[in-house]
Amino acid sequence: MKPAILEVRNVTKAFGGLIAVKDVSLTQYQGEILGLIGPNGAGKTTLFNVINGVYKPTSGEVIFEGQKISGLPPYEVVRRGLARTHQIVKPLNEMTVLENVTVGACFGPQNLPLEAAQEVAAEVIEFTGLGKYADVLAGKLNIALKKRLEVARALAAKPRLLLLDEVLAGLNPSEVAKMLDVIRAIRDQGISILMIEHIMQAIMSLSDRIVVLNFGEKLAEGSPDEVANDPQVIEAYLGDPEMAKRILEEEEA
Amino acid sequence: MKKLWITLLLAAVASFGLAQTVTIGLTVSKTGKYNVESVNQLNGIKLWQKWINDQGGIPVGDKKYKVELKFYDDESKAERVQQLYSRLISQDKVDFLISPYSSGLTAKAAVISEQYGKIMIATGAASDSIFKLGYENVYQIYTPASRYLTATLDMLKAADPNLKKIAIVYEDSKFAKAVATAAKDYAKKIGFDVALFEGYPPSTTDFGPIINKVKASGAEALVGGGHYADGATFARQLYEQQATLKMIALLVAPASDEFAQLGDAAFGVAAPSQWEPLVKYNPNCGVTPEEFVKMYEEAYGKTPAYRAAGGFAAGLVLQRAIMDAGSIDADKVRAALDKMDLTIFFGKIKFSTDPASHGLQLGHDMVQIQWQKKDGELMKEIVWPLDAKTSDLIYPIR
Amino acid sequence: MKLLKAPLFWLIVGVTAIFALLPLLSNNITLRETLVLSAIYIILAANLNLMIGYTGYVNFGSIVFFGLGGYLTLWLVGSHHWGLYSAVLVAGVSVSALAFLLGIGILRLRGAYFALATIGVNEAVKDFVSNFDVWGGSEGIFLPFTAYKAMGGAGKALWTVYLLIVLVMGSSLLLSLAVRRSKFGLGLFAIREDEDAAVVLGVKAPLYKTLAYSLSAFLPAIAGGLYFFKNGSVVPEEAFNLNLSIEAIVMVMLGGQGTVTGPTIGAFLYERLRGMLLTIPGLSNFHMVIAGVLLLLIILFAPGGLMGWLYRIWPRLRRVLE
Amino acid sequence: MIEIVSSILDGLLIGLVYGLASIGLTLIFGVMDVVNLAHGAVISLGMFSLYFFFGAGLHPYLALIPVAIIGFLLGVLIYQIAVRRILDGPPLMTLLATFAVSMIIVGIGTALWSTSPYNVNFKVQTLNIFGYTVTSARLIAALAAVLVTFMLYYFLYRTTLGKAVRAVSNNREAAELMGIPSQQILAISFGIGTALAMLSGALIATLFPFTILSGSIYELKSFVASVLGGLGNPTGALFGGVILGLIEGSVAPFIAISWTNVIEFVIFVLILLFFPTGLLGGRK
Repeated sequence: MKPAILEVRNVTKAFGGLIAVKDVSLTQYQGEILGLIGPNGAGKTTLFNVINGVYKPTSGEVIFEGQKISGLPPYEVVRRGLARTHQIVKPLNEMTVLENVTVGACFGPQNLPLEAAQEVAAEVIEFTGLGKYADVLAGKLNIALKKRLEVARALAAKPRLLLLDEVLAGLNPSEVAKMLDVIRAIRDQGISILMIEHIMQAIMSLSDRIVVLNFGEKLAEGSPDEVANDPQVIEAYLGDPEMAKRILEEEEA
Repeated sequence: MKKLWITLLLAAVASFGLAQTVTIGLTVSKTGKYNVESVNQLNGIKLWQKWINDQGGIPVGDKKYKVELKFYDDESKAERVQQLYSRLISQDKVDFLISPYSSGLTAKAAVISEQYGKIMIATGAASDSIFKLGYENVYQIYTPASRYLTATLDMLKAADPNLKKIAIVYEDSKFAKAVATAAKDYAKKIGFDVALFEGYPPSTTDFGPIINKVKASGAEALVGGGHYADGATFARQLYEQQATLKMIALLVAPASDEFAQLGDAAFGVAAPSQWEPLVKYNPNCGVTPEEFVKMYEEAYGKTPAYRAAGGFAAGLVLQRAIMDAGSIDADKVRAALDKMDLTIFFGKIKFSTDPASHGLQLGHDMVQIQWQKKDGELMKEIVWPLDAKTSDLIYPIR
Repeated sequence: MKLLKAPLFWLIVGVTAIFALLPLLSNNITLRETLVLSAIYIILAANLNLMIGYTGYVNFGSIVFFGLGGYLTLWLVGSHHWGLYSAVLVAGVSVSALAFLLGIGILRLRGAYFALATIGVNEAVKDFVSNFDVWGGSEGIFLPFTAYKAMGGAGKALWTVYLLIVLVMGSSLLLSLAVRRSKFGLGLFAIREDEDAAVVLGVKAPLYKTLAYSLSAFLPAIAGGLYFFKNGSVVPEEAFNLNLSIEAIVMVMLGGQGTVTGPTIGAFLYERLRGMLLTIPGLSNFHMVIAGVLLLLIILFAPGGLMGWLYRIWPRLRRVLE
Repeated sequence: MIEIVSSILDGLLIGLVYGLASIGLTLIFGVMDVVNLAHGAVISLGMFSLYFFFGAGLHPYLALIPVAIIGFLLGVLIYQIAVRRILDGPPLMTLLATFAVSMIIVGIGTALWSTSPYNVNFKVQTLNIFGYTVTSARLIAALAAVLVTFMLYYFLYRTTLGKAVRAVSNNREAAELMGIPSQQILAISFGIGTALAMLSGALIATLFPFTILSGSIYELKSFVASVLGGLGNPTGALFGGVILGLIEGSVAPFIAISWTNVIEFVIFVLILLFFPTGLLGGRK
């Protein structure tokens, strides 16, 4: 087994009386794609926010490459080699696509000077298929391109671990297919990926392992097959009618 | 043809010789916060110009210099003043300068006038500090701030030798603070106990906290104030909140005619004033106060306030210095100003020649006015100095 | 230096040279005194733009730097007999350091809260200085005439000060250009667009904002020192005039926030416009109203200001004028 | 001792008027996240409206009614012209737009009425309560401030329209889904906020002389009071105003008056830094 790149140890995050994440532990190994699934409100995005430093955990800790990163601000976490995308896209609207991606390259772990960062950004833009939009203002892109921009920005930091938060949501099938190609290509570069996804087919086919969260707690963990057949998981999703419907639809397809 | 040219040239030279002019430059706050005061001052200066030009101009030897005025609007703004005084000197080539209204603007103008060695008569500027910076060409007409309230305190001492505790409450602005600080020193010197010495912010409208402190201090008389708005409000609230004081003397506000609008709250309030239309000075030069008031009323249809008188006085002093010097040469005029010791309709004029305070006004004194009632009408009366008074001081007032 | 290849760099050098040479060669002091006001406005607007336009934080109290610079300079020159050059430098550095410390505190606030805090800071400093007797309290500081004599007489001193102000103006514009083209600037733009996203991308927002705030204090403080030295005196109401602060915002908005050339053009236009309105009889009382209507129209219909509008109809211009 | 008590009493009374002034500011912020920089200019307009109604022969306290109506209409107008279009833009835009409105109002006011002080001259009685001197105008102004606040509360919590205002304030999108016409509610809220500012200006005019610029002093005090009580929280604003008045009243006997402003602004900045939601807790 490869060494762990990320360890989440007994992390709890509470907002006042509301406990969003409760005593969650998980381990991600180098080079793998780890899927994080769960019904709406299960605490997936909150967990991402704890991992990359947007929130401080109420208790527990996050270890990245053997060093504790919980409690560090997000910009320190990126500099250690852990980048992320947002579920709700956050493009820097009045800046061009190239400038957006350059920000990622500039302030990542390599701390590149501006010109070197621009070169890296140009490469990443080509890699993610945004080449012809380089000089377009980010605010003018459609949603699919904005999602891809999120990925490109995070990737430009040359991270060793990438957190992807629902990069497929809201895309049409052909856009989904393109994005899946991008994600596979990223993995092929040796970058570990931790991803939240609702599109079951996609996450089942991509992930090496899957962790399931429900009501802030870890419900199950294992290979896609194990998880898909776990009665607890099915029950949890059945509690979420919308999700259950989605699973059914995908199975029909 | 050649002959004609020579004739024309001679004619031109001759006419030039006959109609010599001296140009005086200044800025006026036609807009902005000093608008009213500054325009009054300009009216006084213009009246002087008309008066002297009607006599053919300023007599210098056997020639006469017509007076020409050159002025611009400074918008009551410091940043305009330096721009415009530079223009007056370098582009309009004026011979002499008169200051803008207010100490603040005058200080800015002085930096410019001084670099060119141009003489500037400062009127409407009562600050002492401008004259302690080592300037050599600025001459002050007004009684400086340091002596604004000293005569008021003398008057109080004369009215009630037993009174001890006084309060000095001033607007925390440049002018009023300078006046109050000097008044405090003088009060102690002549034996008063300054029970409260305190400033209030210039925008104050609620004097409640201050009045509470005045009451708490046990002071029996109050001197201070600042400008018109705060002074009028202060007087009104002193009355409303029943502060029992034997004398109240405030800067600026009571000296203005609008102060009568306060009604009962105005009664008994005293003020130092640079000049009043009723003063009885015996000038040894120029016009008498009565003549000035009459001329002014004919020209503008209203009684002149002290700012207008200060404007006329500035012109008169300059005129006299040019006459004494027998020339418009700056060095000679400066020497004449340094030597000057006059009484004009505005009062005494004598400048400091000490290098540490050159140009500071030493001769001129404040008169004291008090709002009194004649047949139920509020009237402004001169109560001090005794030889200039129009009525006796009412004391105590409450 | 890549900067030297930018056409705008040479444009800035050229404009600065024109400001310096035009009155100098014609020995026209009136022109000098007119241009000095434009230069001061440009300095205030250009540096304010580092906060408003580049970082997206509305500083309503930027004038506090200008005023403090003036006070420190006049105090050092007047009471401690320092030379002007060392005094303005020390004033610039100290005010900048002070802004850094202050920034650590108030830059934790965002949006309207930050804007309100900057008003509070300016008013607190003004009221404090009005009571601070070391600086003359409400009477302010008056410079003895000997201070000018030390620089070869007032005539020469005022020329020197003018050229220095023009130099500070040129430096302000170059600073705007350099920051815009730097990694630091990129980080600031990211903060302006979305601070949370910027932080996640690795921008050290707390440090960057504070540095921008501190940087935007440096040149205005020096300019304040020079300007009040030229005036010969400084009093609280002139030094910490909140209106001038807000006029500076109007200039930035008029020209186009976030651009390099915009605030300069805005400042110049505003100064001219104000002067024009004041000289038209009947309008002189309404210049505030007209400025207000102008500001409102810009905000409602052209939030990018003049340059933003020009760049939209002629995008190539952005490459040249930035 | 008696001076300290009367100083604190004065502070309390004037604090209630500050409170009324800041409720208008905080209401608008609470409902639409707009810091209304035209607040001070509107307060000045309230002062002048009272002056002219009084000049026309109306009793000053009766004149409060037309002043409030004018204030409401003016507020709706300001909202429609200057605020509506940019409500969803960056906060800078609404700050600057309301500031532009302030420049326009103050500019017109200066041109019409100059910056010289005006006075509403009516007979004021001086009351002696247990040896403390209080003018009747101060007492009435404070009582009027409390009364208006109660009326506002009745409106917000007991009327349908008021409940709609609170719904839009909590969550505009949700309110729209429930069929509440949010644009109208926003306009009405801006109108009420402006009316409250005009009313406080009118009450201040019964106490002190004023100029077109006077409003800015009370605008700054409103900021301080609102922030003390938590921006967006009307009860907090009244409370903040009283605290502010009490600070002014209670420090006055012990330090030079000119330091009060320094203390106020330092408190203001400190509260913003350490209690950004105010002492009572803000809306969020």
